[in-house]
Amino acid sequence: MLYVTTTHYLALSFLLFTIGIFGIVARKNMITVLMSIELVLNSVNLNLIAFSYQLSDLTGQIFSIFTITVAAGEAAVGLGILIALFRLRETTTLDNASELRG
Amino acid sequence: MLPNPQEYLLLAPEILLASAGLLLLLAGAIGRGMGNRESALVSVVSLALTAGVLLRVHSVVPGRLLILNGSFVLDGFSFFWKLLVLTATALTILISIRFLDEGNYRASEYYSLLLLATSGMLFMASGYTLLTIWIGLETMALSSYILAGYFKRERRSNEAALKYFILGALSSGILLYGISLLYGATGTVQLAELSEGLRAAQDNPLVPLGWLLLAAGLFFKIAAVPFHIWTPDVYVGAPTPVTAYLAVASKAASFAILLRIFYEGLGSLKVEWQMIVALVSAATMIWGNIAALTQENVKRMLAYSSIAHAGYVLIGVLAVSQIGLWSVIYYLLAYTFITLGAFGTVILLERREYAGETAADYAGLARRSPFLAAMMLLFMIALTGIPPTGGFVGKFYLFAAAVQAGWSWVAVIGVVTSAISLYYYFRIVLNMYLRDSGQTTPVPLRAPALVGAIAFCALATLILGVVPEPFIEFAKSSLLPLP
Amino acid sequence: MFDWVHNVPILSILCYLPLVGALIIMFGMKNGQEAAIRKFATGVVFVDFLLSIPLWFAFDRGGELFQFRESAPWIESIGVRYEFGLDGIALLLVLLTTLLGVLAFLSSWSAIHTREKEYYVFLLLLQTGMLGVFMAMDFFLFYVFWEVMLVPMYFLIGIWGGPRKLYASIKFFLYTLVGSVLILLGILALYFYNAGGLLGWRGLGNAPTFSIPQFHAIGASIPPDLQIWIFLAFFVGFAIKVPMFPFHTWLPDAHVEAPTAGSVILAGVLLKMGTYGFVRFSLPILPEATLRLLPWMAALSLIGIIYGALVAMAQKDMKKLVAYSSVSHLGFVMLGLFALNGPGLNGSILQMINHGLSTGALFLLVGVIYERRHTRMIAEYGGLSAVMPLYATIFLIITMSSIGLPTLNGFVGEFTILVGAFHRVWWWGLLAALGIVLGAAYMLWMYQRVFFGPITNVENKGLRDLTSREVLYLAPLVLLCFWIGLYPRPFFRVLEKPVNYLVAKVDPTYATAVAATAPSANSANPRVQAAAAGE
Amino acid sequence: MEFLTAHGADLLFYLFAALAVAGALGVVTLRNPMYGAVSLLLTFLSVAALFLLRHAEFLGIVQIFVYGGGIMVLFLFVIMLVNLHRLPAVNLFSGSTPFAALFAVALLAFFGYFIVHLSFDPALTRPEVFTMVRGENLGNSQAVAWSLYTTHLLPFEIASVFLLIAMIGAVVLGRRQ
Amino acid sequence: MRNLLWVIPVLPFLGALLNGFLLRGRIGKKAVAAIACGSVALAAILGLLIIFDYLGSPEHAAHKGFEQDVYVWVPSGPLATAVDGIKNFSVSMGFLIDPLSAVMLFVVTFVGFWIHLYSVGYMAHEDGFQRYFTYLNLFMGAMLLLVLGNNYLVMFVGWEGVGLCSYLLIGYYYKEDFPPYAGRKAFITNRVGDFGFVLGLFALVAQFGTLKYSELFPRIAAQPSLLTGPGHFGLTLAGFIALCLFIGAMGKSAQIPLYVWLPDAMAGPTPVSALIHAATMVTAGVYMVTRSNVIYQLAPNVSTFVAVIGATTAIFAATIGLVQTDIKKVLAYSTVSQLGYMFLAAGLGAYTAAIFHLMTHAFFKALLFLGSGSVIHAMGGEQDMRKMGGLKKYLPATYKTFVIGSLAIAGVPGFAGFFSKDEILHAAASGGHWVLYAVGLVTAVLTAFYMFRAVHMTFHGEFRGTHEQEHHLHESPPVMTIPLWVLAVGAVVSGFVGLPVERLNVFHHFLQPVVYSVAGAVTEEHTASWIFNAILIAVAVLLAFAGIGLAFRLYGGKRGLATEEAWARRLPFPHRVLSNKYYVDELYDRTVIGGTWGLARTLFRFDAGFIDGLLVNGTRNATVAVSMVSGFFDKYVVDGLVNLTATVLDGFSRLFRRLQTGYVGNYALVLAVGMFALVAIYMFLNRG
Repeated sequence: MLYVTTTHYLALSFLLFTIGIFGIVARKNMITVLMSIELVLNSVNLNLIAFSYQLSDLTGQIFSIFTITVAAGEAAVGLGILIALFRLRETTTLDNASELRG
Repeated sequence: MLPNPQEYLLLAPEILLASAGLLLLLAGAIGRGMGNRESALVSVVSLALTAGVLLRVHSVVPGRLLILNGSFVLDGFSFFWKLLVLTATALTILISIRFLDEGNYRASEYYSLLLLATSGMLFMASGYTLLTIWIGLETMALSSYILAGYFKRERRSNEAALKYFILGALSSGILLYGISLLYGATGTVQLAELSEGLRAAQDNPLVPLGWLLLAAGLFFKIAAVPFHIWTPDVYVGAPTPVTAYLAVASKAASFAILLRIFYEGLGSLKVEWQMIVALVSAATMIWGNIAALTQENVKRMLAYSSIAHAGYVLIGVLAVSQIGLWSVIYYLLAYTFITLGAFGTVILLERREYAGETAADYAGLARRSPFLAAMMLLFMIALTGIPPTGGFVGKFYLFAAAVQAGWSWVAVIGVVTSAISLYYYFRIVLNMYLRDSGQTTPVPLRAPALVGAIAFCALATLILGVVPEPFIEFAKSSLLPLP
Repeated sequence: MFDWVHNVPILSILCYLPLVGALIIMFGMKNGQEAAIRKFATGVVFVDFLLSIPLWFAFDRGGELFQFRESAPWIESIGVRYEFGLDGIALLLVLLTTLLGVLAFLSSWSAIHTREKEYYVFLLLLQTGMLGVFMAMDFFLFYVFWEVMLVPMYFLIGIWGGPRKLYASIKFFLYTLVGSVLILLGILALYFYNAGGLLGWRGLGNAPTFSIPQFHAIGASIPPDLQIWIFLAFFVGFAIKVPMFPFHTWLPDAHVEAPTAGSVILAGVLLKMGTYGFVRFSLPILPEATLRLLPWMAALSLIGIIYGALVAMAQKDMKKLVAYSSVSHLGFVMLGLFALNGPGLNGSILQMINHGLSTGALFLLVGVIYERRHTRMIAEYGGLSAVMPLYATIFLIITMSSIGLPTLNGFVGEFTILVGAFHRVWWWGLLAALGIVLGAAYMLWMYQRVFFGPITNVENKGLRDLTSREVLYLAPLVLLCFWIGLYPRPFFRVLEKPVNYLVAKVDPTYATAVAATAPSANSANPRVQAAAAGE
Repeated sequence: MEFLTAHGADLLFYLFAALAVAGALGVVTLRNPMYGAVSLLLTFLSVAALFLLRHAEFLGIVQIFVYGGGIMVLFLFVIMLVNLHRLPAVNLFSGSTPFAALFAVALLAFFGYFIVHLSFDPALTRPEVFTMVRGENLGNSQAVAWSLYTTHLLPFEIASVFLLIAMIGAVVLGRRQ
Repeated sequence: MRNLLWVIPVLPFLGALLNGFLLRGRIGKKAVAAIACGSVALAAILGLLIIFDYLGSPEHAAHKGFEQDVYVWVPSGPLATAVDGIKNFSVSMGFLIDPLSAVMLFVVTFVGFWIHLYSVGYMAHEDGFQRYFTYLNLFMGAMLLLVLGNNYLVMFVGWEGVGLCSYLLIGYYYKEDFPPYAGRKAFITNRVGDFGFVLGLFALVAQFGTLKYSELFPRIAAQPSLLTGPGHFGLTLAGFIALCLFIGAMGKSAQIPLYVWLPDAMAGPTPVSALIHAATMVTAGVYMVTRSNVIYQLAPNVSTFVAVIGATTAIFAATIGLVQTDIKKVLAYSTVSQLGYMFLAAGLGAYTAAIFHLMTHAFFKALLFLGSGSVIHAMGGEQDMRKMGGLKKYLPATYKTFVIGSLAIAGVPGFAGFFSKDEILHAAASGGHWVLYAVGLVTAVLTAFYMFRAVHMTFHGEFRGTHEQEHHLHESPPVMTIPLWVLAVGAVVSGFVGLPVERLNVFHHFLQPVVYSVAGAVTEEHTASWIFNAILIAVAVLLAFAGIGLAFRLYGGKRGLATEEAWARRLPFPHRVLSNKYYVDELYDRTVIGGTWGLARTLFRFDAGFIDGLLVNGTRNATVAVSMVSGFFDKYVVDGLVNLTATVLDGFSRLFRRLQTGYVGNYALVLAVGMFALVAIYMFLNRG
């Protein structure tokens, strides 16, 4: 039980994934939501690395490099959108941006 | 293993397009920058060049060719989608010109982003590992987020970008998580190997979870229920040409990878995903059509309609047959022209004297601009699936595929909902032809590129409906191997 | 003299001439030139009508079942061909369409004053669609025309209709579209059964095709349960169009709101498409299902006959009354079809034509006074005989034709239908004959209230009798009513082959027996005890 | 001590896993985004450590550099930019929080159910793969680099386009006009 | 000559075509009259020539009719008949001349011509002179088709055609309210009868696949088993067909219960009443039953039914006739009564007697109607006998002929009615049907009584009308009185063709070939002694005189009106019942007509409300939650399926829109739940 296997990594990744999704769904502040997205991507990376180790295959590591890259790019664009939002509405609360509905 | 450098030559179309995007960006940054029309011209020309190079590349490639260590495939299937995407982008650019004129935003970045997004789509169409496909997808998605928020001083545009971004990132996370699980189960992300690996890993519980999460991510991109939830808001909020681009090019590219992954990567799970796709397809057709019934905003109505059409196309996907594949191809081809045409008409009516967004704005259009009304009528007829339009032939093939494959119940839902769709499509027609507005001033057809694009779309819609045979022949050469 | 029609693609010419006319009007004529547009459009349909006349003479009564065939590949990959052809049934319906087309156009001259250009364009498009439906010999092609025709009709009702036109037009469109998409599914099932396998059924493995004769040929080999499914799919589609009893509610609205020409074409031709669908597809392709569902079909037809007549009786609006009478009349047609014997089929096909003529004429007639008084309420009239004697006479003739007076067309159709129905199940004939009594009641009651009695409304005092243009478009109908009533033989002659073909399809015992009986034989037949005789 | 040497790596896993979860929880619960960012940093670093435990040395460093150095700084900048005024004292959580919590619990329960059905054989792993390049043991960075520039060169190239777009996007959206 | 048979019906049609269309409104009244009367006269002459030609022909010698199929009319197609297997059922436009048609042809053309002629005078001052003659010619054509057709369908054409003309002519005074109503009533009542008629035809077709007399009757007569099999309603096939045909006859010949239209039909011009509602059209039922005698012979119970209906109608109408004060109504009920007499005969199997009475009746009833027309003409349209009286001196010719007619109908020896009526009573008595015989006798008395009541009230006593009317009283012009005299002669001599002596009964022998002797059928034997005959005759004659005498006693001289009032005073209840014609019209109104109408209105409400109706009034803005719970029963169940669907769709649409909240968090939740749902559904589908 104590002996750490890929299953443990998987469990941790599930946990981070769930927490991340919870954050995206539940939080109002866009900055926190962006951070939660990073949590989700980290959980993916954990998976990839764990499987990579399990399978003795480098692809997982390579893949996670790209994941990190994409995470960075998305963070940049996300923060850009955030700034635009802030300029328009003087707030970072998502609930204010709900004019489009129905 | 180092790839043979000559293989990079085969990437010429993609490289060309990406370089064009970059050049455009640079040109826009130098001095006062390039104007709207010039940028659009350059973009269209580069798209045409890309298409030309693409033709050349495919003429030298025999049948199906895997290059770059199995991460990139050149086949008829990718060829079709690339051409489709290039065409859609070109038309999008044509309908953007006037819109940008009025929006007062820098044009060169806009076109540059469109081109770069399109290059992402080209990679999607040809990608043969999940990694390549995904990174192509992200390329497309990231540009789309930016494009949706491009009119950043407009509250709605910003809101659309924000929603699109957050939900897109979440879905991307889900998709990626699925990929990671599949990787865990098989140790590969290359589709052919994945297919092999899955056959070996029948009982691995990672597999179903993996492909389901992957499917969820793909469904998000094609806006299938319940992952469609972003669509209406984003479509309404985004600048209209961008909406058209999302509804057409982005959706087409997403269908391309959906087919590629499901057929080539998950082929051994066919029986399992067929059922899920059937349910999603049914739900999508029902939800999309019914939700559209009470929409007053035309863009929102078209958004729901595009959701519904994704449901129709899924019918072709789940049939897993020759006719199913070509029906998907044919349908998306027709859908591209119809939808672009419809959005083009909306753009032409937008702003200034016409708001163009609520159905009531169309009242009496037949008197004010018989041309526009006739065009819109044609597009609405086509969307409903009434002959002699491409929409009908496409739907015909889709339902045929379903009936042949034994998915009659999905076909029944399809035909019934498409009959229901008449109600909301024809509400616009009703407003145009059957109602009178007080105004009688004619609508000026000022933007030649826009009008030309609309006319082209209309012509294509008709041709697809009357002489489908050449296009079917083309579609037939663009098939995937069946699982 | 008329042999030349065999050397030209006459059917395509007939079918697309109105389309070409529409395009010319659309692109070549301006909104200001109403008079020219009117004359040009009418000229086009008149030429179309003239061109259709040689068909009648060139049609070889004893020859091939389908004649004037045109065939070209269209969508080869799935076996769709562009095929036109006519059998006797379609020939009659095509002639009816071209004739009523001319009359409808003529009647529009004075009725339509707004957006005339669009009006004539849509009317011409409608003409093309209708002709195509009757001429198509490829199921796919048929379906294309079937749906295409909905759009112009929608506009005709929706733009030039009465007060509730918006509601009526979309109702018409939705109803028929729901029906037609189900037809599409049925077509697909047939297609795949013919070509390969379908669902649990082992298919036939023929070359994929949508050819109607091919479907006829394989009809009998389709397993019964599949036949029933396909039949039901067709049924909903065609029954809505007919309309049969529970699907009829679109009809009164559409009729009442449509402009006169629209009503004429709607009643005269469009409704026939439903019955034509049954004749062309349901019966010959799905004989087993037809036999099994016979009681249900007959029940709906009978309900339609009596229900339609009773509801017609309660109407205050003339057009609505005529509309409901259509429900009743089409009930007769359906009953005759499902009698599945010579007289029943002959009668019901002839009755399709009859209904087109007499109901078309009735709508034209109602249109005449509507133009003068702008009301269709029966109560607004009374005593018109005194001021419009000619009108009253023609109206009377048509009324009599509609209620089936001998020597007029309605009688020949109704009588043969009833003979057939009685022969199939005797109380079908009994109940249907009740409909005739009711028919006389509501038509005559309307006639009396409109034409007899003192003139109570001063506005009616100065009504003008028929103008020569009105006489011009009514006279052909009256003459035809008499022709069919007095000497219907040419029509039966045209129908002989297709009807025998149909009967043999549905009931194979006929096939041998009919072959054994020379057409002229009256007695001295071999005593064939047909299975159906005892029913 | 023997226990520690025998299970040192395992204990470290638990430690960092706990820290990562704690950080993640901090992100989604703390009111002030500044504290949230610090929690996120904690998670990033813990995950980096976990990478190291799985013989992904290069990735661990990249994680620290890119996330800890790049992304975190970006976040902090933006937080400072927009937090000039105190955030209004409104609810942290949106209306869908109860559903979200419920859903999270359900998801966890499902994952728990899923996890117990999984088993991986640790004996199959051959960590030398992560350092071998053409038969030579050159270390993880070289191995990753070799793979990245040969087999996975195409995605790498596309990633450049991607980053270009990200750059344009940040500029386009962030720029004042 | 016989080959011109088809021309006979065409001639009047030509007349109608000329007057009605080609020369409509372009010629004067004289020309109109010439065309109309001329065409009928030509038909009559041609008819006579053809009759004589036929009498000398080999067909007649062989006891067959001469047939002529002009063209194939309705070739309906193959049909599986019960006796011949598959057969092409086809009907020709064909004609037949045989003794029965010959009699009918003569009666129709002869009486018809004189009535045409009379009409020229009668209608001289009416509007629509040309229209009148168009209809009248049309009627003649149709009637000739009826009697000359060689198959049931051609008969039916005439049958319906005369119905139409009757409708038109009853409604001739269309500017008033009542005549059109009466016309419609006649037409629709007839349609009820036709309903039966066509059913009978269908049954024949289903059995034999033909409607031609010459293919049906000889064959049935030779092989009765073809029709003695089971039919419908528990009758034999013959019984079913006979009953159906008789229902048709009931309508056309105004028998109980379908007689109600005939009295109302008097709203038409009087010559029309004479021609259509006395002499020709109404007797078509008798002709049809006689024509179908083979079938009736095979259905004895239906024949009895026919006789009973006939007898009942006879006495029933006669009683009503007792109290009528409208001179035409008296004659109308008298006609109904006499038609009942004919059916009594036909039902008893005395077909020749029925036709004999038909013929004599045609003469004297036409005469009576024309006479009454002359009176009405003179009175300026007045029809109420209470306002007449003493017209004898003003209208001598009319008076004389009217009395002759009355004597004939009363059965006074030497006049036509005596012979024909006697033959019928004889048939009843010799067959042992004493009840029917008694009814016949009573009817005869009543007939004699009410006819002479009418004579007295009209012509005797003193004038009771206004001075103005009296001032205008004058005898009709010769164009009207000549037909009266001609018909009066007919009313006397036409009886002598059927003397009540076996050997001398020319008429009986002449018609005999038409009455088939059916193999195995029981036929009534007329083998009574001459004493028996003499007694019967004596009783009948005595009673006829009794009736006449009673009428004189009560209404003679100036007593007329007083008696009339005393009637109502002393016997209020019977008088009221009879005056109101037994309330049959009211009964029909309340039951059949009212019922149909109620049903029609209800169905329409159903149509407009249930099957249709919503979309407009539906709960547009109600949410599905509300409409599902509260609105479900009272709204959806009432409003109907189509709109239910529409409402549900609409509601769902709004629900879906409501789910689109606009909050990103919610959307993310939907995505996450959707992901979870995919997995859950997958697991559910692949469970176990």
